Amino acid sequence: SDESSADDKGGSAAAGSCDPADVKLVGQVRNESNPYEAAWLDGGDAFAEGVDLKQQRLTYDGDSTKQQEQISQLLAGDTDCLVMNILPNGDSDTPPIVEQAQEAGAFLVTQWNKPADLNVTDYDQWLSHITYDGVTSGKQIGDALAEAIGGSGGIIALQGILDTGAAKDRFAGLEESLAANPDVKLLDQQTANFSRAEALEVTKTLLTKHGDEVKGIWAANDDMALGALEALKAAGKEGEVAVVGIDAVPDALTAIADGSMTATVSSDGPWQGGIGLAIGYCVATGELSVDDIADDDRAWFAEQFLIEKDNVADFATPKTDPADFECDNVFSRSQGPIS
Amino acid sequence: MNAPTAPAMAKPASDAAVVKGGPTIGQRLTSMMPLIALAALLAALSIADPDFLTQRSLTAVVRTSAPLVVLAAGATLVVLCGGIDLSIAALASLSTVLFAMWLPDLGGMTTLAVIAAAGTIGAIQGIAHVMLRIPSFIVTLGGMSIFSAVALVISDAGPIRVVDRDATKWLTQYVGGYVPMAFAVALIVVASISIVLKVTPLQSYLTATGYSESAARLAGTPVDRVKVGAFTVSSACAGLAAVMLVSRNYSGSPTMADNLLLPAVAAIVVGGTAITGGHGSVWRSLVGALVITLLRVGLPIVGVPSAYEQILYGAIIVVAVALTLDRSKVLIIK
Amino acid sequence: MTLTSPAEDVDVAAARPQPRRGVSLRDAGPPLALVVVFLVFAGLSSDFRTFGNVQNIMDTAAVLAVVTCGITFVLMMGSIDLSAPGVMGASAIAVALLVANNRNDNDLGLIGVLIAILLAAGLGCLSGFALVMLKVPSFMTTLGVSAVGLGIATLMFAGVQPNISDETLASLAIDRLLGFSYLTWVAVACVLVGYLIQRYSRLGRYAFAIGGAEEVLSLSGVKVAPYKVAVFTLAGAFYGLAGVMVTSQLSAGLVQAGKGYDFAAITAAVVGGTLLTGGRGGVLHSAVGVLLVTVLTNGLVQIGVSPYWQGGVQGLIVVAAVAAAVAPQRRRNQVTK
Amino acid sequence: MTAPAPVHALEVRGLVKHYPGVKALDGVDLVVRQNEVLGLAGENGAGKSTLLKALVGLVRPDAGEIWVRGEKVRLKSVVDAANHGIGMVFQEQSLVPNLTAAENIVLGSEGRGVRRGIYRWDTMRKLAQEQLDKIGSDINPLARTETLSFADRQMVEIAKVLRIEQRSQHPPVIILDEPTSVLESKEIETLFTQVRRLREFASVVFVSHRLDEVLDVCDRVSVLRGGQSVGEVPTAGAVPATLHQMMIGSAGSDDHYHGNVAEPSDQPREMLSIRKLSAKTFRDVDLEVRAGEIVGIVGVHGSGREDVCRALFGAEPTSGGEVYLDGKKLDLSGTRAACAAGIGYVPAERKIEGMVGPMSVADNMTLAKQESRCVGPLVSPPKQAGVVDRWIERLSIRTPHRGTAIQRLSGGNQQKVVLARWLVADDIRLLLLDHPTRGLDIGARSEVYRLMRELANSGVATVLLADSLEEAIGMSDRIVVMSDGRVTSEVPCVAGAKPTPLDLVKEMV
Ligand SMILES: Nc1ncnc2c1ncn2[C@@H]1O[C@H](COP(=O)(O)OP(=O)(O)OP(=O)(O)O)[C@@H](O)[C@H]1O
Ligand SMILES: Nc1ncnc2c1ncn2[C@@H]1O[C@H](COP(=O)(O)OP(=O)(O)OP(=O)(O)O)[C@@H](O)[C@H]1O
Ligand SMILES: [Mg+2]
Ligand SMILES: [Mg+2]
Repeated sequence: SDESSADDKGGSAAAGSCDPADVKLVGQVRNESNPYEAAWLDGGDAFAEGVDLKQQRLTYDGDSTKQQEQISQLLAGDTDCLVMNILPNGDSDTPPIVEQAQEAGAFLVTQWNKPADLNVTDYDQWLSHITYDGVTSGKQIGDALAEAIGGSGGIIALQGILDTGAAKDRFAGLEESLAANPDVKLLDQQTANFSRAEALEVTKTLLTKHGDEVKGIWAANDDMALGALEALKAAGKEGEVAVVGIDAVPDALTAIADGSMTATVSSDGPWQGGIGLAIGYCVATGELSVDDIADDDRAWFAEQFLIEKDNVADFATPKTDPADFECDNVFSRSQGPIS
Repeated sequence: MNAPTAPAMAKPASDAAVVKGGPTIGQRLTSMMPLIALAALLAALSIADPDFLTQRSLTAVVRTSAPLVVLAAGATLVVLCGGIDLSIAALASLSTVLFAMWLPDLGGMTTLAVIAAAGTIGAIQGIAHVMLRIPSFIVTLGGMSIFSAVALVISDAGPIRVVDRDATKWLTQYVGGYVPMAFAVALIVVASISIVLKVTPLQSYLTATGYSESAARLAGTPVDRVKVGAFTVSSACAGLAAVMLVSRNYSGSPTMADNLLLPAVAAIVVGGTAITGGHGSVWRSLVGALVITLLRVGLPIVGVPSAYEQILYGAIIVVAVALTLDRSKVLIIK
Repeated sequence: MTLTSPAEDVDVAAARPQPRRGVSLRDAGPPLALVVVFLVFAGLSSDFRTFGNVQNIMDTAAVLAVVTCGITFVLMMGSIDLSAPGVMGASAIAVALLVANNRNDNDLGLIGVLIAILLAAGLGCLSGFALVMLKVPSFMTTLGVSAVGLGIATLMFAGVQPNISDETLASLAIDRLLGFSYLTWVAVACVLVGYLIQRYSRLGRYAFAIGGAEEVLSLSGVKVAPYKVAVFTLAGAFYGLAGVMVTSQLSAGLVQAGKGYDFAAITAAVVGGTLLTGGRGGVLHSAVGVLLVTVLTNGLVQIGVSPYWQGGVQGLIVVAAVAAAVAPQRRRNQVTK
Repeated sequence: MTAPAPVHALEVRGLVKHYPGVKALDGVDLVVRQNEVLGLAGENGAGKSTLLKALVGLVRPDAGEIWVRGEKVRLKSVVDAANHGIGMVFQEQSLVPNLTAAENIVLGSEGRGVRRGIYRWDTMRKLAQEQLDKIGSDINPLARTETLSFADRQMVEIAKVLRIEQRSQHPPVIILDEPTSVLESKEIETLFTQVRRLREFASVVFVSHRLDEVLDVCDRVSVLRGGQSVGEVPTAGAVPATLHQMMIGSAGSDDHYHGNVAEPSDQPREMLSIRKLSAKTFRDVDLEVRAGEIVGIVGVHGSGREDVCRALFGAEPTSGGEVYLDGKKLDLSGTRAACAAGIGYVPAERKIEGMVGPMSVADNMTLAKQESRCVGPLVSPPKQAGVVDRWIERLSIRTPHRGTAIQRLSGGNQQKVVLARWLVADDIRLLLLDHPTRGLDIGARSEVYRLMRELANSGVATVLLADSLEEAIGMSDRIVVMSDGRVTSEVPCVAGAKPTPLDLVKEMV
C-alpha cells in the first residue's frame, strides 16, 4: 500500500542486525484486568528481564479500533529492532497489524486470532503465529463433560465472543464431541462473551428454562465456567451439574481441585507472553533467521493439556521456564502447523 | 403593506445600536480554547516522550483520528439541535459489514452506496424520533442494538475480508506525501458542513431548535425537518467513517466501530459544544476528536501504564471541557 | 380597571383549570407495557410462566434495580450519569479485597462493605464537585469519573483475581427468603428507601425541583450546588452497593463488574417514564422500567430467540414501549430532545 | 456618613450598574418610606427590574449605597435580602412547575415544614394554606404548579413573597415587579386589596406599565428614565399623562388606542373565515375576520380563546371544522404551513414560546421570515443588518447591538423583537396576537397599537387576545366573546360606537 510514501523504510533490512540492547519489546493484550492476560504480560516481563530489557505493556480494552490506533502509532515511532508480541482482538484485526508491521519492518508475533486464509509465510516480518487448537480443546472438554455426566443427558453451552476464531473453533470442537457422544443432548447455547458476569445471568436463565434436564455446562472459557458455577450455587445445584471450561485460570484450577469443576484445558498465559517476544528477539538479534524458521513453525498449535482432578496439581503454579525461551527451542511446544 | 411611519415618540435607538456588541476578548479566548487544550496536550506528550513529536507520528495521529472526526462532526449536528445520536458507532459497524458484502458486486460505487444506505437509516431514525415523539436518546439507543443485531446476522457474527482493496486504496494515500487522504476527507466533510450551515438559514434553524424547540416551532422553524436532516447527516457520516475503517482494516466486522461511541461524544463535548444543544460547531468537534485521539493513542505510547492511563484519560477530558465550554452561552450546566 | 370588577363573578364561576390533558396517562404507560410484555411472553413460552423463572427474573433484576435507583435521582435533576461501570468496578474490587478473600488476610466483613460503598460515594461526590466547581456537564464528569474508577479498580486488581471467602457476603446471592435471594430483597429495600428519599426528603424534592427549574431555586435563595453534589454522592453510593452485590453474586471481585450498567440503567429509567430532561418520573417509575427490561431479556431467551437477534428485538421493543407510553400525551408543540 | 433621618424603610443612593454596552442604572436615588406603597414607573429598559434586583441581592451594583432602616447594607443574596425583610415577586414568573404550589410557596424558607431534611407534608400544606388564605385564593396547595393557570401561578408567587413576614422581625419591604401584567381584573382587585393590607405593616414597591393602576394603588410614584431617577410625584391628583411625560421626557397623547384612525372596515374581502372549528378545548367556533379588521376575542380563563389561536397557527391539533384564509383552505397541520400562508402568531408566554433566549436580537427577528435576510437561498449578513437595524429603530428597541442575546433585553424590548419577527417580511396577512402588550410600557404599547392599526389599514386581518377589556375595546373593530370553548356573542365595536367594558362583561356572563 502507499503508506510507504509516509514511512518509507520497512522490508526486513533490519533483520538480524540488532544489538541486543537496542531491541524494543512490546506486548499488547486486551486489558490487565483479567488474570489470564495480566499473567501473559508478566510472562513477557519475565522474558525481558532475562535479556535485561523492559517490555512495554500495551492494553486496548478489547477495543479493535483502539488496538489498530495504538499499533499504527507505535509503528510511526522508531521501528528498527521493534519486537511485537500481539494478541489481536479478533481475526479481522490481524491483517492490518501484519501489513503495518511489514511496512515498518518491525518483528511481529501474533497469537490466538488469525483469518484462516492469511498465510504467515507470505510475510517476512511476521515471524510466527501461535495458537491453541480450539477444536481439539473444545472437543477434549466436551468429551470430559460427556464422561462426567455418564455419557448421556442434557448440557448447555456458553459461547465466547461470536466474532472470534477461538469461540468458533471451540464450539466446533464441542459439536465434534457431541457427534461422538450421541446420547449427550445440547439443550441450549447462548453467548456470554467470555464474561463471568454475563455467564452468571445466562446460566441462571437457562437453568430455570431447562431445570433438571441440565446435567452439564460447557463453557468456551474458564471465566464463563466460573460464572456458571456461581449460578449453580445460587440455584443450589452446586456439584450436581458438571462444568468444563478452557484456559486453566487459577480459580478454575482450584475449582477442579475441590471438585466443583470437572475439566479445563491449559493455555499457558505466561509462556505465551514470553515466547512471542523470545522469537522476535532471537530474529532481531540474528540468532535466528526468518528463512531458517520452518514453514511449519510459522503458524503452529502450541501444546495444551486437559486438566482434570487427577493432574490438576501439576499446573497449580504456572511459571515461565527460561529454557523455553532459548532461541533453539522456542518452537519446542509446537504440536504441528495450523492446518 | 405600506411602511408604518416611525412613531412620534420613538427616540432614535441608533445611539444604542451603534454600540459595538459582538464577542468580548474573554469569549474570543474561550472559542480558541479547544485549540489551546490540544496544543497543551501535545506539548505534554512530547515532554513525556520527545520521539512523539515527529512528523511521522503526527501523521499517524491525524490518520488515526479521521474516522472519529467524521463520526463526531456528523453527530454534532444532532447534539446542536438538542438531541443525541447513540447509534453512530453501531451503524458504522453495520456499514463496514455492508461495504464488505457489497464490494464484490458494486465495486467503485460501494462507498456511495454505503453512505447512502447509512443516511437512509438515519433518516428513518429521525422520522421515528419526530413522528413518535420518542426522545432521541431512546430511539438511537434502540437503533444501536438493532443495527448491531442486523450486522451480526448478515455477517454471521464474523469478519468479512475485503479482498479487492482498490476501492478503498485512495483513502490510504497521502496528499502531498504528508497529509493522509482520510484526514483530508474528514477536513472536507467538516468544512462543507459548516459552510452549508453558515450560508443558509440552517444555522439559525439548528440553533433555535437546540436552544428552545417550542419557540422555534412557533416561529415557523421546520423543527422536524431540521432534526430528520441532522440525523440523516449524522448517519451518513457514520457510513463514511465506516469506509475509512474498512480501508484501514481490510475487512468489515459487526463490532468493528462499536467502541467509538463514547469517544465520539466525548470529542463533541471536549470541543466545547453544549450537550444541551444550541451552542457549538463542527470545527470544535474536529479539535475535540484530535484531543481524544491523542489521549487514546498518545498516553499508552509514551508509556503510561494502563491503569494510570484510564485515570489520566478521565481527569484530562474533564479538565479539557472545563477549559473549552463557553459558559456565557450555556446558562445552566446540567 | 375597577369598571370590569363585575368580571369577578364570571371568574368565580369559571372552573379551576384542570391539569393539562394526559398527565395521568403518562404514568400509566410503562406499567401497562410491562403487563402486556409479560403476558405476551407467558403466552409464548411455558418455561416463562414458571414461578422459578419469575424468581430468576427478580434475582436478575436486583443489581440493575439498585443502579437504576441511583441514576434516577441524577436524571430527575436533568443531569446524566455514565459513571456506573467505573464506580461499580472500583467498589466490587475494593469489597473483594476488604472482606475475607484469597489475596490478603483482611476480614472486615460488613465494615469492608461499608468502606467499599463509601469509596463509591466518594467517586460520585467527585462527579458532583467537577459539575458544580468546574461547571462541566455531568455527561463528561461522570464519563471521566468512570474512567478514573476503572483505573483505580485495575490498580487494586493487580493481575490476580480476588475471590471472596466471606460466608455472609457470598450467601446473600444464594440463600433465599420467601423464594427470593437476599440480594433481591436488598434491591427491594433500595427501591423503598429511594422512594422515601424522593418523596419525603428535601434532597429528593430538591433534586426533583432542580430538574424542573434550577434557576428558580437560586432566586428563592436555595443554594443548589450542595444538593447536586449530594445527589451524585447518593447515586455513587447506590452504584457502590450494586458493585458489592455483583461481587457477592460472582464471589469474586471483577473490574468489569459494572460493564454496560450505565446505559442499561438509563434505558430502564427512561422506559419507566423518567425524563432525561429532568423533573419527571422517579424511583418507582424506574423500578417498573427495570422489570420491563429484565422481563424482555429473560423472555427472549426463554422463547429461544437467536442470540444474534436478541439485542435487536430488545431494542425494538424498548422503542415501542416508550412510543406507547408517550403516545397518550403527544402534542403538536411538544418538545422532545 | 451618617444615617439619614427620618429613618426610611429603604434608601438607595447613586446606584450604578453597567452591562456590556448598556448603563442599566446610572446613579439612581430612591426612597421607600415606612408603610407606603411606592410606585416605580419607567419605559421598557429604564432600569426598573435591574434596580429591584439590586435591592434583593441578585444584581451586584457597580457603585452606590443601599440603606435599610438607617443601616447601610451589602446584599449578597436573596436570603440576605430576605433576612433584611426585603422580598420580591419577579417580572418573569419564577415557580418550579413540577412542584406543588405549597412547596413553591415555602421554597427556601420551609421552616417547620421540614425537620432535619425530612418533609412534613401536612405542616407544609398548612403553612402554604395560611399564605393563600391571606390573599383569599382558593388554589389547592397540593396541586402541581404547572397545572395551574397563568394567573393562579401569579397568585402563588404573591403568597410566596409574603413568607418573608415570617422571616424577619422588622416590617418587611415587598417588591412587586409588574405583578399585574398577567392578571385578570379580579385578581388585580385581590392583589390591590393585598397591597393595601400590606401597607398597614410593611412598605411596598410596585411596578406596572398600567399607569392608572399605579395611580390607583400607590401613595407616591418615582419615575426612572434611562437608568436615572427623573423625579417623584404624589399620586394624589396626578394623572397618567403627567407620569407619562416624565417617563419619556416629552408630551405624549393619552389616547393611545388610536381608535380614531380606525377606518370603517367596509372592505368586503373575507380574509379569515373559520367554519365549525373544534378541538379539545373549544367546539364549533365560527369566526369571520375581514381584511383590515381587528377582531378582539374576550373570555375568562379556560374560555379556550388561546387555543383557538394556537389551532389557527397549527400549534394545536383540531378535531373538526375548516379554515379559509383569503378564500384558500388553510392547512392546519403545522406552524410551518401557517407561516407560509402568511399568518403570524405572538404567544402569551414570551419567555418560553416567544423568543430564543441566547440567540441574538437579529436572528430572533429574522427567524420566521428567513427570506428577509436571504439573497436567493443564501444568508446575506448585510441585508439582515439593514432589515434588523431598521426595525430596531422603528420600534425603538433598546438593545446595545443587534448581535446582543435577546435574553439580555428588558421584558418589553424582548416583546417588541418578537412582534417585529412577523413584520420584517411584508407578506403578513393574518396576525394572531395573544396578549401582545403584556409587559410593555405605554410608549411601546401605543407604538404597537399604532403598528397594529397601520397593518390593519394595509389589509392585514388581526385577531387580538387583549391584555384588558379596555385594550380589547380600544383596538378592536369587532369583539367576539367566548366562554367554555364556544363563541357566545359578537359585539360591534366600530370607532364612535364603542361598547363599555360593562356591556362586554354582561355578554360574558
Ligand atoms: N443581564 C443583563 N445583561 C445585559 N443587559 C441587561 C441585563 N439585564 C438588563 N439589561 C439591560 O439593562 C437595561 C434595563 O433593563 P431592565 O430589565 O431593568 O428594564 P425594565 O425597566 O425592567 O424594563 P421592562 O419594563 O421592559 O421590564 C435594559 O436596556 C436591558 O437591556
Ligand atoms: N384542555 C384543557 N384542559 C385543562 N385545562 C385547560 C384546558 N384548556 C385551558 N385550560 C386551562 O385554562 C387556562 C386558560 O385557558 P386559555 O388560555 O385558553 O383561556 P384564556 O382566556 O386565553 O386565558 P388568559 O386570558 O389568561 O389567556 C389555561 O391556562 C389552562 O390552565
Ligand atoms: Mg422589568
Ligand atoms: Mg391566554
